[in-house]
Amino acid sequence: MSPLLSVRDLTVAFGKDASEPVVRGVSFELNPGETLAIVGESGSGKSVTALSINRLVDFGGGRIVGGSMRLTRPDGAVLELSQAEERTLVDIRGREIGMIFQEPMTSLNPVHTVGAQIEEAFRLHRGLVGQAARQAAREALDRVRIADAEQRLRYYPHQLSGGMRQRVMIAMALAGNPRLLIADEPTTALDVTVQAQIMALLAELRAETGMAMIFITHDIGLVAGIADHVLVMQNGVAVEQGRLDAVLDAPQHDYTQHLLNAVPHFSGGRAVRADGARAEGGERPMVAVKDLVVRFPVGRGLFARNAGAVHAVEGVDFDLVQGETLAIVGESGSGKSTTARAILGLVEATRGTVDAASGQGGRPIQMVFQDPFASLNPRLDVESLLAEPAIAAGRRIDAALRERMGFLLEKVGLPANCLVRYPHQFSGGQRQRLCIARALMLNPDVVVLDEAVSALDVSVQAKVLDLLIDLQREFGLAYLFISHDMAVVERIAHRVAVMYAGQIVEIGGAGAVLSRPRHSYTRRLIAAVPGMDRRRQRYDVDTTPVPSLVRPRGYEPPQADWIEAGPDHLVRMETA
Amino acid sequence: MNYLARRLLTFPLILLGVSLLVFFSIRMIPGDAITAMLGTEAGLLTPVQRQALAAYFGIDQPVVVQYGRWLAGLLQGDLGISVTYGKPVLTVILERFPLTLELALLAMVIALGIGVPAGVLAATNNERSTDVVVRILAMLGQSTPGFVVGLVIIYVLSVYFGFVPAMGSFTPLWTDPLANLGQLIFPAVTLGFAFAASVTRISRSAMLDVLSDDYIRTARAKGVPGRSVVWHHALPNALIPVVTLSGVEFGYLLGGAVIVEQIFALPGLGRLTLDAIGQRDYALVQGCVLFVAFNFLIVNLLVDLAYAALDPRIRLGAR
Amino acid sequence: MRIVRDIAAHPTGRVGAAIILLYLLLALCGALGLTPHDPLQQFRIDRLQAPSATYWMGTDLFGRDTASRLMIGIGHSFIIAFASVGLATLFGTLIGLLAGWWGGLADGLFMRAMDVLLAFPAILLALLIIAVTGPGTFTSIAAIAIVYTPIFARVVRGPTLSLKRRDFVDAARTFGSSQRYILSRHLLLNLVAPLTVQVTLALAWALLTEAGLSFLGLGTQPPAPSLGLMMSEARNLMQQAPWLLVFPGLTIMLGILGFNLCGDALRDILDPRTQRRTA
Amino acid sequence: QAAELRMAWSQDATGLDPHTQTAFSSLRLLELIYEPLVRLDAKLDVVPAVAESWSFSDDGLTLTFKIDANAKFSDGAAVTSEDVKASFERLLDEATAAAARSNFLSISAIEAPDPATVVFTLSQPDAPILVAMATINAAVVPAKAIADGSIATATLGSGPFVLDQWDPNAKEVLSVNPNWAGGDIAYDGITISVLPDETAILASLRAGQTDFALLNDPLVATLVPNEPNLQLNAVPGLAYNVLQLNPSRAPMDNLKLRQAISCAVDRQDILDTALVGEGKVTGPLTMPAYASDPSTLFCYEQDLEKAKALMAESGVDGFTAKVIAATGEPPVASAEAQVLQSQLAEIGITLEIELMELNVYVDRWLAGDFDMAVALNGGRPDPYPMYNRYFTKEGNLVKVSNFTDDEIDSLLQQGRVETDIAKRKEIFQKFEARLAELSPWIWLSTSNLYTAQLKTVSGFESSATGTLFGVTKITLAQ
Ligand SMILES: Nc1ncnc2c1ncn2[C@@H]1O[C@H](COP(=O)(O)OP(=O)(O)OP(=O)(O)O)[C@@H](O)[C@H]1O
Ligand SMILES: Nc1ncnc2c1ncn2[C@@H]1O[C@H](COP(=O)(O)OP(=O)(O)OP(=O)(O)O)[C@@H](O)[C@H]1O
Ligand SMILES: [Mg+2]
Ligand SMILES: [Mg+2]
Repeated sequence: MSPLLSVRDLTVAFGKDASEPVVRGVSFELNPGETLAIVGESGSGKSVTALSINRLVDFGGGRIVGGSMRLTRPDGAVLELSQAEERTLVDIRGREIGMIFQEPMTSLNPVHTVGAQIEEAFRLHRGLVGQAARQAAREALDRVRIADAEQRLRYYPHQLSGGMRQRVMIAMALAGNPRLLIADEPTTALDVTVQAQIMALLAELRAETGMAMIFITHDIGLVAGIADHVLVMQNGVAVEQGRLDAVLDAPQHDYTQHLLNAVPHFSGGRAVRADGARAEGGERPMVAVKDLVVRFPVGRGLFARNAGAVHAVEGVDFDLVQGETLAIVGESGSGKSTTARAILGLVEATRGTVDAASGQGGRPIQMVFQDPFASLNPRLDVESLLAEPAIAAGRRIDAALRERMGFLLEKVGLPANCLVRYPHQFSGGQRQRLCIARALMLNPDVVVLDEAVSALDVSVQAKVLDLLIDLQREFGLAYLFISHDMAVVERIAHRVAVMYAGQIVEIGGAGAVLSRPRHSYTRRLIAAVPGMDRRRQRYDVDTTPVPSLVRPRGYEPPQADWIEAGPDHLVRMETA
Repeated sequence: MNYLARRLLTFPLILLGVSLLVFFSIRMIPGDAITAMLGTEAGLLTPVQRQALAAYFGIDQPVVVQYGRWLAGLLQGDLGISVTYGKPVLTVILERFPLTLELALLAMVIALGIGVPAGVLAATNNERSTDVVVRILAMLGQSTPGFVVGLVIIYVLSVYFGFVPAMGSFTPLWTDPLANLGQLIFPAVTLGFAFAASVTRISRSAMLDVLSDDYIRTARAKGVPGRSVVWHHALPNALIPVVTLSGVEFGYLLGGAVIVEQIFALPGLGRLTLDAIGQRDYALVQGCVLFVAFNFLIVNLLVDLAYAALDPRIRLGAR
Repeated sequence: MRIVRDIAAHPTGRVGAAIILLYLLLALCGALGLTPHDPLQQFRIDRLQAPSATYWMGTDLFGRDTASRLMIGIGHSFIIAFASVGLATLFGTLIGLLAGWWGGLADGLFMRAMDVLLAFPAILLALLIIAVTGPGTFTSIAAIAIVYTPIFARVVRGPTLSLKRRDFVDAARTFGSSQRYILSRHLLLNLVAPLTVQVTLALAWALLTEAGLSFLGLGTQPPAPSLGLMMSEARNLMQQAPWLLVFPGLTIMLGILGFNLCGDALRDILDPRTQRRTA
Repeated sequence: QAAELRMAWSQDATGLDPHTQTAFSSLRLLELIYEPLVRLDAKLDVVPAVAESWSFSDDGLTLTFKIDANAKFSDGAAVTSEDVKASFERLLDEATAAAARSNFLSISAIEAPDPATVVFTLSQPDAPILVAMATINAAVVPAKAIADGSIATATLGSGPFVLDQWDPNAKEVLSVNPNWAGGDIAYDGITISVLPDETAILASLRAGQTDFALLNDPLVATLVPNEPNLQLNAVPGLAYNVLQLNPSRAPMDNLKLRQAISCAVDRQDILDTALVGEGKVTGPLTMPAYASDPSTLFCYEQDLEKAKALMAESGVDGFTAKVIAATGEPPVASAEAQVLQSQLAEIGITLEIELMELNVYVDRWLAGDFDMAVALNGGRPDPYPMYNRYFTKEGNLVKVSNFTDDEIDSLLQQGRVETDIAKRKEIFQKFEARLAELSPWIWLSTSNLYTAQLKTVSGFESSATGTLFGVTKITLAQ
């Protein structure tokens, strides 16, 4: 049997200059029904490789400067993708090669309903029109487990949460029944429960249709769960590839070994930090949040009155003391980012107070935003971006500042020569590191990190986490660390707060919360954590409906009752 | 309060501003209705005669009193009487408006019909020869004064076709559609020509921006053919600046296109205003300006509604 | 300096820059009196001469040398175009930016004031300014600037509204960046693309508006040549002396082509995302 | 089948009251609708209109008119002496604000002894009064229209046509007045289109969509003969192009300097350049009956030597003056100013041209607020009404000319009361020579008045007054 896709010596470059390709001589083969996972450093060329296969790099300014990519078509003919005409490629895309992208936020067309976008795929690939297309689109949404599919079809992308958008993307990609699905970090930035659902979905679909899959991720846990083969990339080169077990159990290349060593293992709260635990009632809180409520009015368009409000954050209390890391975990849309934004004064609190006693010298709280690309001005080069906090504090760009930039860039694993580059020239993970470096420029007292390491490959992630911990030890920084990666949380957090539907449902010492979760949501969350040891796992599809946060005008939630589950471990009583 | 109502509430305020500005400024320009009517012969008038004429033209009172009276009339929907036309100002304006509106609409249709496809074509062929050709054509359109285009059209028509579009008076669409079109199509082309050039440039630029967005990549990955990517996925996202430009331009056109009206001898709002200024027919000038301003506000509102229609994030309130 | 180098490297920007440079040179020569003939001198016996070795672009009704007049006219017209568009860009951008940024009442007031201006017929405006200042170059500049200011305000306000909600602006706020810094570095810089397009459009419009004002006798005063004035003076001579219309017309066209190409190149160069596309 | 004359002009009438409308364009329309007592023929001789005959008493103090028995208003009512009396009383009433009133101030009484006779009693002999009556500003309007105040809004005249529809600045529709006493008209009516751009008028003629048109711009008019299907009618008009100096401002108060300017100006060159040769160099008087040969006037040939000598004599050593001109009014104003600018530069005078909108110009002009002004001033068939306003001591426009001279004043007065034609000619010849020599203004040339027509149109008679009354003679070939 000939392989479905056979890639030989793929070399890809950007711009005029072919002398510095970003992907160099990558080769692999993929048989029908198999899954190849591409892992590796952030910026190593994973996305570029993926985009080369269906030749979308052409539209991003890239060029395939060498190598071959042969695709076996359903009729047995072999097509050389690197030479194919655009006309042929249009037929291939979607129908034979489906693709899911890294950024769910920007990958859907904002002016068309998701229904229309899915229907379009059915029209293109199955020739369905009108009622039949609508019917198919609805089934597709059902298939990716979006509730109320009928209504959701009429929604526009901006009305959906990130997880939902990602599922819409998947529904679209699957409409053509592709024989090869390329998924480029389909779950980054999604919370673990949603991630688990999406993984389950992909696994199920693969089983149903026998499609092959290229799965790009930096999460070795996911790789373990889904891949048959693994390809490890570093710096544009495939440094190692082989069967899953072979690579995971007996890595040959240094980098692979390094990578696997760096993988954080979630150990159910057994490996939480021992240092810097909070002295009982001793420290003055750096940030004290009392009964924080944030609601967003729901405007039904230009001409209607406010119908109600999204209760994004509903009565959140916590404090954060010097030298401490408080992790906030929770499902997508539960109000984590909104809480962070309220602390920084970027959204107005409807009620409640945020006391940010900015300890020494009144330095402002720094924040790393969830979407790194959006928080970098696309028209400024890295130097200007990094200098901004310092300039805001009244300093000028001088040698000392440059030195600091160089230091931090090195610490987060970026070369110092990237100072003259612009944000779009970095990979997702690289951008995230820029943001972290920027937040640390001034040695702040408090840093809010919103999914700050989610797009980083494990080795860099480990480095960055080490950096954060070092700085914390040295300068007594306090972190508010928002993440969905329980392994990371376990490594860095002193305390953990679990949010669900705008409220904290469980809060306490990391060890207690992670090892003895009491709230049902916390339990589900922990159960969904993937791990290296959970190979070829059958993900169960979770059908718990996502609670709606939209409430009618004047709605007030009932008072919370708290159960004390142990010292520094509070759990919200569940109703029914 | 509802957005539409809020917008509508600002209208009287703006109109008041416009009315103040026009009322006092028009009186600041040297010359008045008397010199306009009599020219240099006005120098022969005795003071008594002058006073009589001033009373006749309603300019014998202090300006503030005149404004008060006019405003009082305005509040009752009375824009005053035009002394040159001997008719209520509103009547005069409404006689001219159908032509102006139709001309503006035709010019818009021509401009958008040419400009948007041309801009899209240029953007999708960025820096290739098609792009360069389109840009040069757009530049041609942008740089040819309307009076030249108009004069050339008339010249060519009259010399080579022994024909000129009906001039002088206006045949409304509803009395004779064919004659109406024959009369307006050439002026509309003259106007649309330059306007199309701007539209081309704006749509090219907006398309270039949109084409590098992520969702375009998604569409391509889905296997959407290039043409559909451009028209169906990119274009709607690129239309907002085009709508902005068209709104402004359409607003201007609704104020009348003086030069084209002059060359093609069309009795439109532009010449009406210009003639009224020339004849110092204050009531008419005020009426015209106010009317044009009102149109402008309506067009603005329509533009905002068009944004909402184009962009669901505006329509439905984005996060 | 880098910009100059970048434009020189840009395939079409280079052409545009060459045109602008040529015009600058011509205008400079004109200003220094290095014209083939005295642009104002009326060679009586040589009235309405077709282009020839002596008069490269022919002569006008008064026997003045068109080529020499064009050289002066370029300077004149382009000063008007640049000055008026410069003013309009400055004020329009400022108003649009602040209106969008502050929002609320300021937005309402500013933009409604712009509406009032926009709604006001340009000719009436020009007449008014003439009444105050007398006709001429300054009047043209002021009138054109006032007409285009609201357009710039609008072009800027829309994107400002969406930019101010972007994460990078929020990020800047968390650093405690000053308002001025945010406005100039984060907003203005991202407005460059729409602005450059608008500026090149407006430059073209300004040249034509100046011609239109001259057509109505409100623009540049004779005998000082502006391209627009030359064209409007020539319009009734279209049949007897077409060169009087053709040469200024071509000059305007080529100039606008220059602006546009430079503007597009600038837009590409200043937008880091398109750099690679044309690099 | 109804034949109509399709006419076009670029400027429309501004109003319908024949007594108060003075604009050229208004007069052209009203002349087709109303009639004065007498009118001027193509040779500028006074001929009957509403009046069939007239006579001065020997002392020149009574003027008696006999009204044509056939004269009828378009509603069929006869024109009576009461109508004439009422018309003139209205004219003389200051509240009417008739600019022509100043021409009739010598009328002390009007009587209508019988329906066919009107007697004007004058306070002093007034030779030019008859010519002054030969304009539409002295039209005979129905007494009842005066009584009910409808003159400005409705037209009811005794002229050749009836105004059926007036759409200002767009079009007029006229039909033949069946009651007109002047004879038959060979077609049924006229539609006049207002085409503000004269090139468009030419195109419309060329395309055969207009039969007959009034043109102002010599640049356009000179193109007409090139068109095989068109014919141009040109007559020198009475109006004159002039550079008005303001002798109340230094250094124009200096006679030598003014004379230097007069000598420095090459009138023929201005005519050839700015007016493309269309017109005639003229002295102050433009009516053929009185005009002298320009070459006899002071310095009418350009003489730069003399100009420089006079400059030196004047003691003024070059100066800068602002010259005002109205845009497009006349179309050649800006061109004239530019040629003048170049000519005066040769004797060290720098002119700055200020072009302005017509009304602004008129305002400045009336206030005498200028150093110099390029103007096209209206002419009259008679010298006295033409110049008394500017150059007699009590002239209404002395503040515009800012110039009086005892001899000029007395010559004008003599000319006014003198009824003997030969003697009048002599007086005005002196007047003209002196005026040219004193050079308060620099008279340049007359302009041609143009009409253009399809060759299928024949019979039109042009007149130096510019009237279109000649259209009544037109016949249209099929
Ligand atoms: N449009 C572009 N222009 C220039 N360089 C680019 C472009 N896109 C990517 N690169 C460079 O190519 C390299 C590979 O990028 P790629 O996006 O494939 O990384 P990745 O492996 O997907 O990383 P991540 O895990 O962070 O997404 C990076 O060094 C990046 O800087
Ligand atoms: N500006 C806004 N207007 C309206 N609703 C908003 C706005 N910002 C956030 N929301 C809503 O508030 C809720 C909480 O959003 P938030 O971004 O805080 O979630 P999150 O916990 O950070 O989720 P994720 O893990 O997906 O980032 C969501 O339902 C979101 O739709
Ligand atoms: Mg990537
Ligand atoms: Mg979030």
